[in-house]
Amino acid sequence: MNTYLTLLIILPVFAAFLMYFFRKADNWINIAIMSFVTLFGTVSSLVMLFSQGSEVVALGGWKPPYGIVLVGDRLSLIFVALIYLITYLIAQFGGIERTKVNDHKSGALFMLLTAAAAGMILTGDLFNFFVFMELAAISSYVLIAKGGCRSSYTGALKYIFTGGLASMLMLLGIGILYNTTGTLNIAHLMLRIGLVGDSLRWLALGLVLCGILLKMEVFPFNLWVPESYKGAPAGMKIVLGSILSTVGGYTLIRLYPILIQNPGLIKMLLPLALLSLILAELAAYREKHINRLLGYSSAGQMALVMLAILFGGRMGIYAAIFIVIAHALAKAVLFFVGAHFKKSTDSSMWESYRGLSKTSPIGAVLFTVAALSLTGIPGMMGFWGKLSMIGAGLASAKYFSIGIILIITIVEGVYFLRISGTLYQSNESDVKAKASYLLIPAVILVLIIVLIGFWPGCISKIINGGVSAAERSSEYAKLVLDYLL
Amino acid sequence: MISIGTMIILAVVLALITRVFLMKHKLLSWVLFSAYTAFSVFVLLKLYGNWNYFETMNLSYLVGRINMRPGFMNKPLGWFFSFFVMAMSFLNSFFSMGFSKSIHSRNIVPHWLMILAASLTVFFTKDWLLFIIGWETLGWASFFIIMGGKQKKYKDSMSYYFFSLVSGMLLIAAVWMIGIKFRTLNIHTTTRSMIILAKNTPWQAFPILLMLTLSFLIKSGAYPFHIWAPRAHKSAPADFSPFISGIMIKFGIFGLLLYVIPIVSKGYAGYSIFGMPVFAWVFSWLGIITSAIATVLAFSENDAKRLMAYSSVANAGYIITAIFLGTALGIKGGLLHAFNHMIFKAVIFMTIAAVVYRTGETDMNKMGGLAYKMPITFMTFLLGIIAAAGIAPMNGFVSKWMIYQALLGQKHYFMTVAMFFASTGAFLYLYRALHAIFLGQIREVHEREVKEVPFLMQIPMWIGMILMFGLGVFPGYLLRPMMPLMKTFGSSISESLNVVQGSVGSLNTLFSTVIFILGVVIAAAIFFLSAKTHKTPMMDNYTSGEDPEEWNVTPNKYQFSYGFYEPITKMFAWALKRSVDKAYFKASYILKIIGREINMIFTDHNNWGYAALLGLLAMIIGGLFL
Amino acid sequence: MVGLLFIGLGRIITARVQRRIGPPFYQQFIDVIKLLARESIWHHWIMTLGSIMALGGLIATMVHVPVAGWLPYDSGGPIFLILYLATIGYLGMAMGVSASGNPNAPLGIGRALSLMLGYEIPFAAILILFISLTGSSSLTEIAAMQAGGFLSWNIVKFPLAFIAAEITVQAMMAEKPFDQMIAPSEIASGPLVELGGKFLGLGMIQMAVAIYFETAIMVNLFFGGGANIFTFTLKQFGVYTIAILINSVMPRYKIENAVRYLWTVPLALIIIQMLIVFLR
Amino acid sequence: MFTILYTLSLVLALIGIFGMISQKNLIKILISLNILETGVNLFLVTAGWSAEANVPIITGKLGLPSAVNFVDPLPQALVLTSIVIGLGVTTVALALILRYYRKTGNLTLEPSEFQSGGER
Repeated sequence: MNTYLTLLIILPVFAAFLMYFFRKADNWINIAIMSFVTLFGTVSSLVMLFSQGSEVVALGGWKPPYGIVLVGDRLSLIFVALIYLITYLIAQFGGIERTKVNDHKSGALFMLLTAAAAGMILTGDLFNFFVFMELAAISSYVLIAKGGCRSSYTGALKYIFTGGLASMLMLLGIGILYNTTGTLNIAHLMLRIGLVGDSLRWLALGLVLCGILLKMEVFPFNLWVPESYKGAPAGMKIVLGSILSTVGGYTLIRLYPILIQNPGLIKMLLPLALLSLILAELAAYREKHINRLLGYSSAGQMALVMLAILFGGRMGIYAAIFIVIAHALAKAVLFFVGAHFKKSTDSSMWESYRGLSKTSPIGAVLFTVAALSLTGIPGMMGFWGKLSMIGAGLASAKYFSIGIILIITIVEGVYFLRISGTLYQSNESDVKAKASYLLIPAVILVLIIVLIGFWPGCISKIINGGVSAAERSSEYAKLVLDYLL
Repeated sequence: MISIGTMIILAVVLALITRVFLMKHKLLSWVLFSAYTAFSVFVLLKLYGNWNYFETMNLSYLVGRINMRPGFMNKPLGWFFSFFVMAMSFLNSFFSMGFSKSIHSRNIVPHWLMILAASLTVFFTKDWLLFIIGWETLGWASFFIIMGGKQKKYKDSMSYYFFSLVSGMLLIAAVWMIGIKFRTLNIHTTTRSMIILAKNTPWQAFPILLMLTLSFLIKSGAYPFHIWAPRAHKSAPADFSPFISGIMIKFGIFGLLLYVIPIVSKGYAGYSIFGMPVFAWVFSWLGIITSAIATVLAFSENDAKRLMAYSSVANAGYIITAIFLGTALGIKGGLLHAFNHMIFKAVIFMTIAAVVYRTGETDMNKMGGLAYKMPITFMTFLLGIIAAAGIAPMNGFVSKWMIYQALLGQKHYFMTVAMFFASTGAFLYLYRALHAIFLGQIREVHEREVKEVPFLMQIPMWIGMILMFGLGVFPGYLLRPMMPLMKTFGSSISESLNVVQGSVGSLNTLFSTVIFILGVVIAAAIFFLSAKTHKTPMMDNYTSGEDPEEWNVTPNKYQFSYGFYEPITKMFAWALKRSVDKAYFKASYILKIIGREINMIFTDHNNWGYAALLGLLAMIIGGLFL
Repeated sequence: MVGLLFIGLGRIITARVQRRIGPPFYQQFIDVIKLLARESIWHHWIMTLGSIMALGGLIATMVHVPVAGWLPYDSGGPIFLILYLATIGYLGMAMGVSASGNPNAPLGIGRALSLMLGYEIPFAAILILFISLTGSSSLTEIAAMQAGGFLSWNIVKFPLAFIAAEITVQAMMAEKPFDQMIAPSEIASGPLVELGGKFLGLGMIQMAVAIYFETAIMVNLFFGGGANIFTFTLKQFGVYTIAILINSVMPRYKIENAVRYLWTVPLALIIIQMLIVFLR
Repeated sequence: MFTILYTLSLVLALIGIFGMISQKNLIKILISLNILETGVNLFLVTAGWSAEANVPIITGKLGLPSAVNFVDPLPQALVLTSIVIGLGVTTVALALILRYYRKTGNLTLEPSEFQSGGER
């Protein structure tokens, strides 16, 4: 089974190069290649997740503390499965480009991005993480710019500069960590981080977190968010909202054992996350452009995830994982449906979607369900995340944060249902529904959301496994370092 | 026996079916709705008396470390509320069937079924989790019904949804605090634990109780959260307004009775004032203030539905006051009033819906004289407002009398006076509605076009009339089945059919009604034994033989409706000027401004954001030297 | 009957105060009988319904007020029932005249109801004072409390409350300065404007009944009820005389001023009275 | 010596950061990014460097006492990767700036961009 874990990263890269050879051929070959690769990824990661759970591959035969390892434990496999599922849906149904589906250039970049995202999740090495992050970043810069309109370039440039700055800071942090602990292996780092002096640890971790916070779209690093979400092509929006932020969330969850050893850092991050939450959601409250609004909402949701992690404890991690997954699924639905709406009405202002429920009743329902899920309304998946999150906050006696979260949830609920309400208002002008194939993946994802919403028991075992893997540093370290020892 | 869980799932499945397959067949979906509610009433009737009934579902929820299986318990309180929900929905469905042909949104049936499922969940659940689920489902489901696809109604429905969200959030926070404290989310066991907690460490129990109370008060439209009520009622489809007013406002009352009242009355160990816990005292006053303010607001209201909504808020105020008294009589009076209010207010809103059905109008200044064309509707409305104003011999009187008795029994004299104000005020604005809609001059358009509603829509009105009068004469028919319910609140008086016991007196409803009827008979005898009458058209008499047309005067101009209580409104102008509504509007406006400024941070060429970044860096580097 | 007699006598008193002779005391009976015998016009059955409901409600109210401790059945003179049964009478009247279609009628009713909002509050406060003292909402018991001579009457024990009650009853009986609802010069007798023939006859009977039981309540509250029906009626007449005397010399308030007055002066008096009672 | 190297590289990085924040011109921002990158890379190399240590190439003379006193080769590998990545980023950024210039005709991110988003 070892090869599967490697294949999860190698195959997309291979596919990316393969596509080059089919550049003269029809697009369907590209779609077939991408679909096959991503479907394979989804299935194999799910199989691994359900069969044995944990898997460690040491690349090149180097023993773990020295070489690069790929770790597929109960936590990372969940996320790999998740991102592969979403990339599969994008590849099969969405298309990278909004209009012409999948030309080979975007396809190759998309595959690279997939590989990089999977790599970021699977890798057990901090520097390797940085490399994958840059890989993902470069391909996403290009993909955002593929949108071709003015805000695509603006967004991509802002993303490049913010991203470049953040990743350089992260590299600096990695350097300091390596200098002080002598290791880059995350598991090893968990054990040895205590050896570093307080202030240096603060500096190093703070710098490393810069890179992760960029992916999580947390406040000072999320200035690129509105423009990029607005300008990116439809498929890339989903990647930004559902994959890259998910990966960021995963990394923060993974680093939780390290974070928890730094109460000072947590104290610093808590106001940052709250500020990010407030700013993002209030900005969204006012926003009229649907994609920018969804971008703001992503930033807000990721701030929630960060808060849940900072609340800590089993329940906090549980909430974080749940919210990340729920957000990834729901945001993908929203972008799929949003692209469908955009195609139908040729407008991105949500106020012009009035009366769309008559044209595309299913789309309206899907949008509503996903929006309610993000708000955390019962019956949808997001509810359980929010519920656990509030529980975690109250258990750790962070009453102020909980108050803010509750108020912000109300704001969030209002602006999401405002859009849903607009969809259901009657309107005389009749628009034709176009690109209804975009609704197929949305239906699949909504079914998952509602299934889990009504019966969270069906995945709570898996997520609890992930929680155990994330919460106890000993478990992760033992898994990685006992290998071959 | 069909289990409660099955009933809930059935409702959800029916909702899906009607949403997906029966969008085009409105009448058929209403028939399905009607059948479902009838069936539920039947099931519930079989459940009555079976107070040990218990069921768990084969699902398991893991919340935090609490692994729970959702389950349902049959308790008298929940039974009564859900029975009324189902029965009122059943009655309403006849009305809606008649309504369905006209312009009517197709989304009502599925969402209403969702509401029914949610209300069954709320009323029967044994743990807080399902309670929250049901509670929040109510919010969005009714949002879509109230909006009904109309752009102009969107703001009103949003205000409802906003308050519903606030309530839900408060509920979640409170429930979690309970859950963390007691490691279980079972409603009935945590009640006991909370009583003990409140006795031992009141300051730990206090915030939880406060949050729960606020959450429930928001749903029952208490001041200062009342502003959703008139807006939601006004915008809701005419046949859904009875449900909002009759049922939705009572969810808060249910919550209070379920959890807050037992704990406050049994376990409160804090300060007391006038022999009453401060906590309960404050909220009793809040109830009275709610009803007084709603009354004042109703004086100057020109929209029939908004006026009745304010009336509902005022009645919710009485109920809140009564149940917070905590005495057996108070709770009994409050509960009885809640049930009576369900009946009479639903009936009143049905008559308004009938008027809307025929005229398409809710502005009272544009109506008048409809009684001459719609006698049945008029009679129903008349009996309804008699009940709503708490006038003998209708059912509203009995419960209001009990609330007065409870207040006097606890020596809350100021509250009694305030309630007198609200009650007399109710008579004022209800009469104004009666006059402006049904009496006075009929408009020419209405004279030509309006006629009585079809028989199908009359059925619930007839039943409502019978219920209002019957329960006014024999309140025992409702009080007797309520005995097991009252036993849970520590009262075990056996009720007689027509005598109600109060704290400073008793009331024999049968005799007083008989005497009233005798009085009417005497009056009628005097009337009919005296000389004959002959009928003349209305305009003939007081225009003294002149032809009004010559003076360019139409009957419309002879309808006195606008500014009916202007003197009173003038008196309260100082209060109306600073209304809570304005505060809310201002807050939302400020929120929008803030949102715009924040948008600027993100979209302006981002010096702001880089400055923040620099700040973050400074913090990180500064940490190095700390 | 007694009420009609009162009105007749009241007209004489008013006339005497205004230095006229006035009609004979049985004039009111003659009027009623004459009106009932007339053929009258009507517009709609709701008018009939309203008139009958009004008289029926007021008669039912009257039956519940104990007269010299005597009641047709053992209801004990329940105050709340009396208040709310009286309301149905007013509602009936209001409905009947509304259905007459004359805009002056609802105008008068609107004024009447506004005034009602004014006087119900001090009146409720007075009732609460007595209920708190006796621990019972029964008029019979309140009257029985005052047994034992002139000095134990409530008028002596609670003079402030009596003054307040007198002002309130003045408003209740729609006598000046609280006769805005009738205001013949402004709105042509208000509610009664469109009534003629037997409707007006019924209206007069209603007024008589109302005056009767309102004075009866006062007697029960403040004058210790009565040993027999004769003294009781005499006391009622005393109450009515005071009202008429005030009526005959007073001008009329504006409606909002009236309500404001009722909410300040009588209410303040009662609150002072309550403080005196409870603090003693 | 170490302190000087560390400080200088960090100063270089800070200059880069300052340039990124203060400059409006896209090319200048990119240059600042490159300066930052150079600073960080220098820092990493310094971390692995040691004055007394040997080149980490295993030659035939394994008997040397300095066999354990190699310079840490890992940072050099890291820096190599980092430089490559930096090159990629710079290329992509330059291409984007070119596109942006062709589209809009200027080299600064104008705030006028968001005004297309409805009333404000």
